[in-house]
Amino acid sequence: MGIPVKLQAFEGPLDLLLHLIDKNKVNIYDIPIVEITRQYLDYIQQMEKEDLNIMSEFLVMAATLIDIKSKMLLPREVNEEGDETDPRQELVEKLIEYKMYKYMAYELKDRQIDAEKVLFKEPTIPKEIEEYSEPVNVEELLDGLSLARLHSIFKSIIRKQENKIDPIRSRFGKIEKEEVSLSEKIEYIKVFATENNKFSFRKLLEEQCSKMEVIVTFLAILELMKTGLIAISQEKIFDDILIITT
Amino acid sequence: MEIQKLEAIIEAILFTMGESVELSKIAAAIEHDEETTKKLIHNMMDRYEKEDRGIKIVELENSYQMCTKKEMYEYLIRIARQPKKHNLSEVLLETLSIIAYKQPITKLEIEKIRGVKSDHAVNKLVEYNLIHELGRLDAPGRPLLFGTTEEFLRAFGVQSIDELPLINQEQVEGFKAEAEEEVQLKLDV
Amino acid sequence: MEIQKLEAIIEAILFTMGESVELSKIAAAIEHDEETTKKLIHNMMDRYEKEDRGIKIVELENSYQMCTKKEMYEYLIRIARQPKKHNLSEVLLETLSIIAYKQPITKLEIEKIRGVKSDHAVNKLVEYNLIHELGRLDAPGRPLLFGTTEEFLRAFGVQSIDELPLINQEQVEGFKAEAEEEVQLKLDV
Repeated sequence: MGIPVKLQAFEGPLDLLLHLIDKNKVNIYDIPIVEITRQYLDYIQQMEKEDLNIMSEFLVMAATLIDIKSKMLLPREVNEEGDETDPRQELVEKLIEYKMYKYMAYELKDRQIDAEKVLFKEPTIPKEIEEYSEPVNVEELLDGLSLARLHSIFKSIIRKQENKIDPIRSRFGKIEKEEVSLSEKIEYIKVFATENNKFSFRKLLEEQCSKMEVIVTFLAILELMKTGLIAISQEKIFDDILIITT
Repeated sequence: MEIQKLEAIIEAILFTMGESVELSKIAAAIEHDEETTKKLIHNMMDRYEKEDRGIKIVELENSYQMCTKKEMYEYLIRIARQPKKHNLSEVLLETLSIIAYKQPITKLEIEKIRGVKSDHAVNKLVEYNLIHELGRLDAPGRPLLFGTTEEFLRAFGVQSIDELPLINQEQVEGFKAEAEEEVQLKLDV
Repeated sequence: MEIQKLEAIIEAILFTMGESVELSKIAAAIEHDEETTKKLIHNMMDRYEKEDRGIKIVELENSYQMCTKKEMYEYLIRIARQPKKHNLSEVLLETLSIIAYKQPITKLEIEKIRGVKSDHAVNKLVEYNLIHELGRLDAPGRPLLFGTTEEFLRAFGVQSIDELPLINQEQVEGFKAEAEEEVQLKLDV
């Protein structure tokens, strides 16, 4: 049996299958699986293979048909009640359900044609009525809301807000700003060192206001030591470090 | 209050609002219980239908709306704007009929019945306001559930989803009977 | 065509158009001359007026319009005011709690805390008379400051906003004391 020259567009594998069943004038409950499978495969071979997604759905059905075809060749399976099961049954049920909805779709279409002839009207609410608004009853509005509940809502918002602040990133932010430049700090310590011949490292740090400044100050001291501008001495471990201008 | 007065109020409400008005609201406005109000409205519906009137009242899932009779269409269209038409392709109609009969339904279930992906169809129907999300299914992935809208009822002239053409079971039986007949014919031959 | 049918068409036209429709257009739609059409409409007007109807037809410079009778307004107001069931959504509650505990507060600060634009929520709360403007912050742009209203305090039985956070603290303390007492009692027994 040939395939119509002009390929119809089918909505899906079930649609195509129903078409083939109709065209062959066979009973949906007794699908000649071999013949239908052959025609089905012929059809998808002629399909334009442009859309793999659509294609794959048709191929899944082809696989199902072939599966049924092979099962038909084997002795019939028997269910718990001892009845023979038809390998086509599941497919038949699916097809019938699908056919039913297709039929409903036509029914709906008919109804729509009628329903479209009915016209409605836009609201024409007189101004006086539209502008009328009921005064808000605060008591009623807050009914069931306790202060404790309000407070717990507030607390949970604050908690949420705190959680939103990423501790690591927020520190990155401060580094990016580079409020304290190393070269400026070195200049600052140089001036400080010429003014004070001998000074306490701890005291110097105490004058720094932010953690960042402390770190940069420390780096500046290391840098100045390297260049030999200053020397440091510490008597015992954990003792204050003395900085001496050389 | 006399019945005539009450009916006049209902008429005024439905006329003014234009859109569908819930039974409960109408009942509250006329200060009667819903049952009485419903009876009143149904009385009016019958009378509008019988009398030579250009308008009628339709019921939409416990709401009421005033509209023109469809016999008026050919005259109205000479003046009034064409109501917005949803040009529904076969795919959309098929998908819509599945949703209408099986609601609430997930996209996956629709796809199972149709045997094809249905994202596009579902999205289009939502866009046309013929279906909407009804919530989520209490299952893994919490998929969205879809159902038809009031606009669907209006667009297809259906009072409520229970009143949809043909009940599934009967239709299935019909198909079966048809099939059996065919089989019988074959056997007879 | 029978008069009844013509009247039905006119009714449907005036209904669906909602606004005023020129006599000439109506005449064209029912395929009759203007004089006849006018007579028909005036007949309808009389009948609508006499009968207990909620709607009527008015003439406006050779145009006609369907509208509700004035006597219906009080009932229409009942419908109009029904849908506005005020309630506090989660968003509103959140915003309200921030304002209650952080007042006086600017919209910008609220948005900083919530992390989202809050115009709508703030406006709604003002509309609901739960918060009001307290003045302006002495800062660039002089932004508005918001705080809770007296109605808000009254609804919670609080004298002043100072009591708000405290009450809670006290409550917690109170619970603690109570609990401790109980423990003590048990120990004493």
